[in-house]
Amino acid sequence: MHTSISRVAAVAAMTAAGALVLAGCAATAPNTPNGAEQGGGGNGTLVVDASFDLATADPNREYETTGSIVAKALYETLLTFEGDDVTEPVAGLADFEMSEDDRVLTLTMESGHTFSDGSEVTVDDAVFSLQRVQGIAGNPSFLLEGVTVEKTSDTTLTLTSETPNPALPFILPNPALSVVNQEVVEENGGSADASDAAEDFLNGTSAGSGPYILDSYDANAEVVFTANPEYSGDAPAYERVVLRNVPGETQQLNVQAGESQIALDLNPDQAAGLDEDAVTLISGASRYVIFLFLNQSEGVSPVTSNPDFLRAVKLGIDYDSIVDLAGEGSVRPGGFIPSLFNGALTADQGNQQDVEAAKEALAASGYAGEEVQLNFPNDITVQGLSLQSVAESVQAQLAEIGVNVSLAPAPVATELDAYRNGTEQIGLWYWGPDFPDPSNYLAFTPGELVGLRAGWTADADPAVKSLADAARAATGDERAAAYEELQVAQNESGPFIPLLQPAQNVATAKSVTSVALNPVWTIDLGATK
Amino acid sequence: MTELLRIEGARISYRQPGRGRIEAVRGVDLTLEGGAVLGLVGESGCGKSTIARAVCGLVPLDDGRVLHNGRPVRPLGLRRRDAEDLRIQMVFQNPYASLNPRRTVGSQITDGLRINPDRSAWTVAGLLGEVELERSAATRYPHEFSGGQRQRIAIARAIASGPDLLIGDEPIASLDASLQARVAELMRDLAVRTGAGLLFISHDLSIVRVIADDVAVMRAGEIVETGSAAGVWDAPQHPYTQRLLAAVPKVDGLGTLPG
Amino acid sequence: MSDSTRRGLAGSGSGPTGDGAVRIRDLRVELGPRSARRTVLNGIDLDVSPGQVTGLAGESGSGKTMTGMAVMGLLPAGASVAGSIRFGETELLELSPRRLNAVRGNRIAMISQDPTSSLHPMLSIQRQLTDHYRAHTGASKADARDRALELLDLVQVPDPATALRKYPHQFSGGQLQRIAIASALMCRPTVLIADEPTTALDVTVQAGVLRLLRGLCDDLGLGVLLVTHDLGVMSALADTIAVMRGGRIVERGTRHQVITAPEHEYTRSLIAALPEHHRPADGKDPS
Amino acid sequence: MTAAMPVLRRRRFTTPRALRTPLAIAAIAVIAFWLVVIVLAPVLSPAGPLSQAFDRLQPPSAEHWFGTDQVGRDVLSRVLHGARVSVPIALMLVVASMLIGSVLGAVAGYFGRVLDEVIMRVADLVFAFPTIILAMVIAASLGPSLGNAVIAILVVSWPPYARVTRSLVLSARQTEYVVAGRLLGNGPFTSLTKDVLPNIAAPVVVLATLDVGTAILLLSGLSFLGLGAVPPTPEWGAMVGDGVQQFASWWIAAAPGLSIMTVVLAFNVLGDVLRDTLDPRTADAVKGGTL
Amino acid sequence: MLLLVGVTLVTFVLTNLVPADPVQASLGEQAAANPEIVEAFRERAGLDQPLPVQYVTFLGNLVQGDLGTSQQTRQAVSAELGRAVPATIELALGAIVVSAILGVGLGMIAALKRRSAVDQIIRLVSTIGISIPSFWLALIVYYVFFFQLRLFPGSGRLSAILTPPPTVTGLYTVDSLIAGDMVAFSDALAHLVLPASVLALYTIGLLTRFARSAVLEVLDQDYVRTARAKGLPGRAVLLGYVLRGSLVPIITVMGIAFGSLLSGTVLVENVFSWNGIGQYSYNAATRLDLPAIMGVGLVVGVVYILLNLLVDVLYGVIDPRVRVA
Repeated sequence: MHTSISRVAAVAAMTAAGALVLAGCAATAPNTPNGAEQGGGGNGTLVVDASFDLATADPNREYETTGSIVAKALYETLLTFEGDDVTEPVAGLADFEMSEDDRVLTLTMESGHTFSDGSEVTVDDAVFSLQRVQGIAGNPSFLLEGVTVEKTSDTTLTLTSETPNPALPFILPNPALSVVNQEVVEENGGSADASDAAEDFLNGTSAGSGPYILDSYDANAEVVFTANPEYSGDAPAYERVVLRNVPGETQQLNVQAGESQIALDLNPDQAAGLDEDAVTLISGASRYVIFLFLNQSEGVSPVTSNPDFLRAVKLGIDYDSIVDLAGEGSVRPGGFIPSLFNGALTADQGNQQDVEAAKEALAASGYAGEEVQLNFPNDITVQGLSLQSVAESVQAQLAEIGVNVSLAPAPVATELDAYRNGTEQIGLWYWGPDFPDPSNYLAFTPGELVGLRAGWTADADPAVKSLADAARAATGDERAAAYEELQVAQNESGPFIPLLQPAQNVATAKSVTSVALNPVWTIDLGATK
Repeated sequence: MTELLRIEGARISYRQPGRGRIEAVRGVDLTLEGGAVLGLVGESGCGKSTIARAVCGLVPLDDGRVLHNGRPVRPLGLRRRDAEDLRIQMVFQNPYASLNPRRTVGSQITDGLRINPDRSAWTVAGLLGEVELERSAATRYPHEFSGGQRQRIAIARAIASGPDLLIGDEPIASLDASLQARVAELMRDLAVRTGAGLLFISHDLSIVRVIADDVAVMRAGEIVETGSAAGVWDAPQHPYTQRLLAAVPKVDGLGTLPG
Repeated sequence: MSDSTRRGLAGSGSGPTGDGAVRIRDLRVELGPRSARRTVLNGIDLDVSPGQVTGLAGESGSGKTMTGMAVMGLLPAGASVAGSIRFGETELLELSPRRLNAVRGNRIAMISQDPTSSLHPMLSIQRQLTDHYRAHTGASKADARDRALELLDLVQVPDPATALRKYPHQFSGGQLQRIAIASALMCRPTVLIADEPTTALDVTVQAGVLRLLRGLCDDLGLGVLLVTHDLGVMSALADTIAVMRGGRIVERGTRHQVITAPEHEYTRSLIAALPEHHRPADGKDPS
Repeated sequence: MTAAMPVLRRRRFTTPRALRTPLAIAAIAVIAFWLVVIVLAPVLSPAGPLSQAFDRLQPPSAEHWFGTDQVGRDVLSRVLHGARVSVPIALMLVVASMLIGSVLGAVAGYFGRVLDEVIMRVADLVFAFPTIILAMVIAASLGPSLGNAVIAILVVSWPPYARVTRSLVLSARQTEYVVAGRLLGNGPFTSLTKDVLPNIAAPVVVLATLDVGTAILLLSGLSFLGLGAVPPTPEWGAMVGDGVQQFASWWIAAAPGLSIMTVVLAFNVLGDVLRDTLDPRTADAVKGGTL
Repeated sequence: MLLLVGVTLVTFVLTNLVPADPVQASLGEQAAANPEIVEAFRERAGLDQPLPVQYVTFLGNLVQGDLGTSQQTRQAVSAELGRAVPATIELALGAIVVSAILGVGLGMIAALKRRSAVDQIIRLVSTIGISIPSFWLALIVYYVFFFQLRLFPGSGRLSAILTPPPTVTGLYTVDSLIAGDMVAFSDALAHLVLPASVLALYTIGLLTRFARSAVLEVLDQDYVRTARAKGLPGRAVLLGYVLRGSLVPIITVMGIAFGSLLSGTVLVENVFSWNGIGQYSYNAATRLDLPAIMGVGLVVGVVYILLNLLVDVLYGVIDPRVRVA
């Protein structure tokens, strides 16, 4: 039936597209869009649509969302997480044991894992891979900063930290710390220092022990995987996976039309528009926190660095309406730590809107209607949500209390510079955790990485500073409480205003029975059925 | 005594894209006295128009000289023309292209009057009368006139500036046959009456015969014969002149084939 | 077709039979948009007979060119035509476009004023000489080429074989007009409409073309409608002359009669406008 | 200037007649409509263009003719106010690039030589880039804002004017009336202003009319890509860009897209009508350089 | 050649005017804060050199066919362009072929029926064609023809379940034909229809208008009257004389139209996830990926030059006067 309709269509298309294409449409009709439907079961092809931010297929260099998906499919890590539970690391290529002082992590290789060329994964491969991450000074190398990797026997290696590092087991599952085949990588110019030249090779051929091997790689368009016959775990459900770069709005149409089986980057509105008879929707809070900050440096803005002004803004924002804007599944975090992690605050522990109080605070600040600039990147989306809508809402809400905000969007590449150099007056950004441990969020404290971007110098807020130090030093069960306390203090006096955790909406075709999502690597293609 | 116009050994070439240089004029000598009419005849492409343009300074010479009252004519670059050179004026072939379509006839004639050394020599109305047009023509635009009328306007504009050397570059070629002789005669009369010399360029021998005192016959960039108009007409010396004259059809009603 | 195809090149004219003649009777043509309709031809009667040159004189805008176009069926779009144009037994004004196409270029041919623009600048001479010949006669490429060579020879284009391979811009104006004439004669027409055929040419070249036309007329029995404003050309070539003004024929007669003893005032003014020495001597009719 | 507006050849036209065709009238009516909107947008709009007072993503209804957008703004109000952004800016852009381009072109054409070489090589360089790619690089480099988008478009849009003006000046310079003027003692400046420019102004103005549409398309295209108008400015291209995010809420993009189309269409038709009244040859020169 | 150097120089200067630092754009949050990583990155990207040295290095590499490495994807720019350019060429060729046939055809009809209703309609439609914002049309077309009607496939150049044919030309349609893979061929062709049509609409409008005026011009020529006077059948006059005579301006416009197609691809490829030069240049520009931008500039410059060359060659083929000279 489709055939005949398509033929009619082909004739209609002729008027639009000209006689030349006629032959093509008519000829194609039988296997157009529906062909993909058969890909669902058995050994077929799985088509996954994602918005790419792919930079490399070299696992030890990647540090992007898409890169993690790719690395996770091609390689294995020493430790891993079970399903989407990131509160407890489990054994991967190796089992682990942490010393009492949280300084020495001992890893014991599990046997039976083989690379795609058939050779066994050894402790040497593991040591080489971790040292390579450090040595080539790529994006992820900070993960192992201050860590010494040593082979201690034919089956064990140790990771020794300079300072207590309780987060290390949570860091190791990061796909950037994947184990690569030392022999193959070295044959192709690889090394564990700055002279490494294996990236080109790894962009064409995988050298890992993961469920898939790399078939083709185009960082701008698509990555194709085929099943790794040497994979030691359960064979993946799909013989071939195509991971395509498709914008969110098109993903929505594709997955409904059966052109793809999984759409990863739907925003809530797109998700809401899905036909639930045709697709399955999985939504939940994502690990990203979108936040606003007001620069505390007087040099950048005398207005935003005014504590009363800061308070006015905190009180003036309608947090609930922003979360509404972001749609079903998004969550309002109580502090900068997302709801999924230890130490997170609940929404009612965070700041609340109070328009009257806000106006009073604004009056107290001596604000006289000066224009303040709100910078944000406008060419990226966070889980399909564009920061522009959030910025527009914030602008309108602050206008209510009398703050004159002008929006200054820019492509992320341009804007990052200003953001990281701490020259933005008001910034609207998001933070994706490097590893699922609250210590990652110490960056948001005075004198630290993100704190400095808001002009929050080490001596700017001694109270918060000391709470941060306490949190860093806390161990065991004390940790959660320490981080909670830190966030409450930040909410009170700090420059950061956490706004929301956007929902992660993943739509799948009905033929897909199980999707292995995880906050660290987004999706495990090998475990998707 | 210096002649009004003396051309000595003029050589002029053009660069044509893809074909290199083409020598249009190869060593031409000509003289013209004040008040006289020199007819320059020849077939298309012989170089006669090039000479006209060279006399006005519109094309540079490769070699030789063009002297106007004994003074070399300056090639027209980006600068304003020298006062001396302003006394050389030209009437162009195409009456549809030689008048500015956006300006009234009167204002264009006034352009000429402005540079006339004798400010009171003419008025716009007077000139229009001289070229047999209504006074009211002054306020109208060129497109409202026929080809013959436009050519009269162009003549009036040239005369308005009080030239001592007037050049007609095929001024009658695009007019209907019945108008050609009249316009040519008008041009000659005005030039002679104002004491100017006239260099009249045409391929139409029969008309040149009527208005020119002397004739120069040109062929392939060279002058092959000069002489009085009557003399050349009645007793052409050069074979080319003979052929040229023989080719002119006779309006005798006898069916005589020319050539 | 029978008559003209049988007649060879060298064969002398078949005389002024009615078959190859064009008879125009009371031809009226109106042009222009409905709001500004104007009559350009107002009751023209004219005959073009084989072996004869019929001259049509007049100034620009008099309608002489329009008369030729009417015969060819090439009036501008939106023209309305009344009257009769008969070619032999055929009423041209009533022919379907397809059947008109079978006549023009085949039995009635045309050459126009400027050969540099009437020949397609991008097509070879061979193509332009032979395409209509092949369309009309169904001749093979080789036969058409032979015919073209024959005609180029007839109109005295040097080295016809090379000429066929060339393009218009490689010829002088006079040569091109000869080529245009050859193209017009390819299908052995009986009538040739020559619209200002020499106006764009230099006098020496003009003389040659005039001689050629006269020869074709005499040798092939071609009937020529000569449209020109040049009384010199008219006097040299035309057998009879009709003088047009404002869409009407104001005077007609033999060549000698019209030129030496014009009756209509307008004709007289035309002749009076000639340079003095150029006017006809008082009427001595040799015949 | 009275009824007649003569051009290079024998043709003439009177303005009223040329503009009396149904299409021309329609085009003028559309432009007039938008001009009224530009003036009266605040009065006509049911809501403020920035007001987020409504429920999000409502389809068109009696209350919201064109629906509401992703942050709950009335699309109709934004479209009406959008006219105040796109149309005036496009008009100014075209006038500016016409002035820059034709002055450069006239200088290059009339004075020739080194100036000509330099100006035209630069124009070639700009030509060699597809307009939007160059505009994109510029806008991305300077950071997105309407002002920078305007600069970017200016940079890429003057060369056509320079080319057309230059070629018109070149051929006008050869015309006999210009030469005659020089023979009558006109200096270069007089010649250019009195004889050359008045006679080439018409085609350049027609080109400009046709270019208004192109300018609107470019401007909205850049905004669509996020490199032009800054939110929450109600710019049409940016609004279409918002609509892209929600295919299901087709109305967000529908009205602004249609608005762009009607305005561009109206200016193109008007330009066509003006062009048709010119000599076809001049018209070719005009269109030959539009891109 | 001068043009190419000019293009690269302009791009180079332009992209270096940017206040932003490409290092920041390419490095992650934590990494960018680590001077060692930043230093390593700068060294890899050659950004540690002074600007003029960078440019000279670029030119030097260029001469050896090396366009450098993308800062964003760390792949050879030439390799990435090698994938993106054929994709766009395929799209643009499809569009230009469609628009050449339709545009010239409609233009001729309009010219022949000058001032008739048909003429008016064609002219209006062609004007609409150049007035519709392509990015908007692309949305509509994608939504309607792919999503609602399911007539044509959506994103990309080939259905994901199919394997691209072995690369010969990089054009999927051509390559699949070469490989004899008819399934891939028809699939690739079907993917081409929507984006190429959207892209073509503008050029159809453009070409129709030009073809109309070019044909009108030629219809007035003496040689057309002569051809008709020769009694040639209407079609022979039209194709042999009229079209031939109007080809030169039409070819010129096709050259220009191809350029405008490249512009159009930026907006259209975006919607159709067509990974061609348009997408690539958008990414390069917004991510300030200097080598990639330079690469795009070069490619575009080369295409421009080749196009001019091709147009010149075609002039020669069409017009013997040009050929001889």
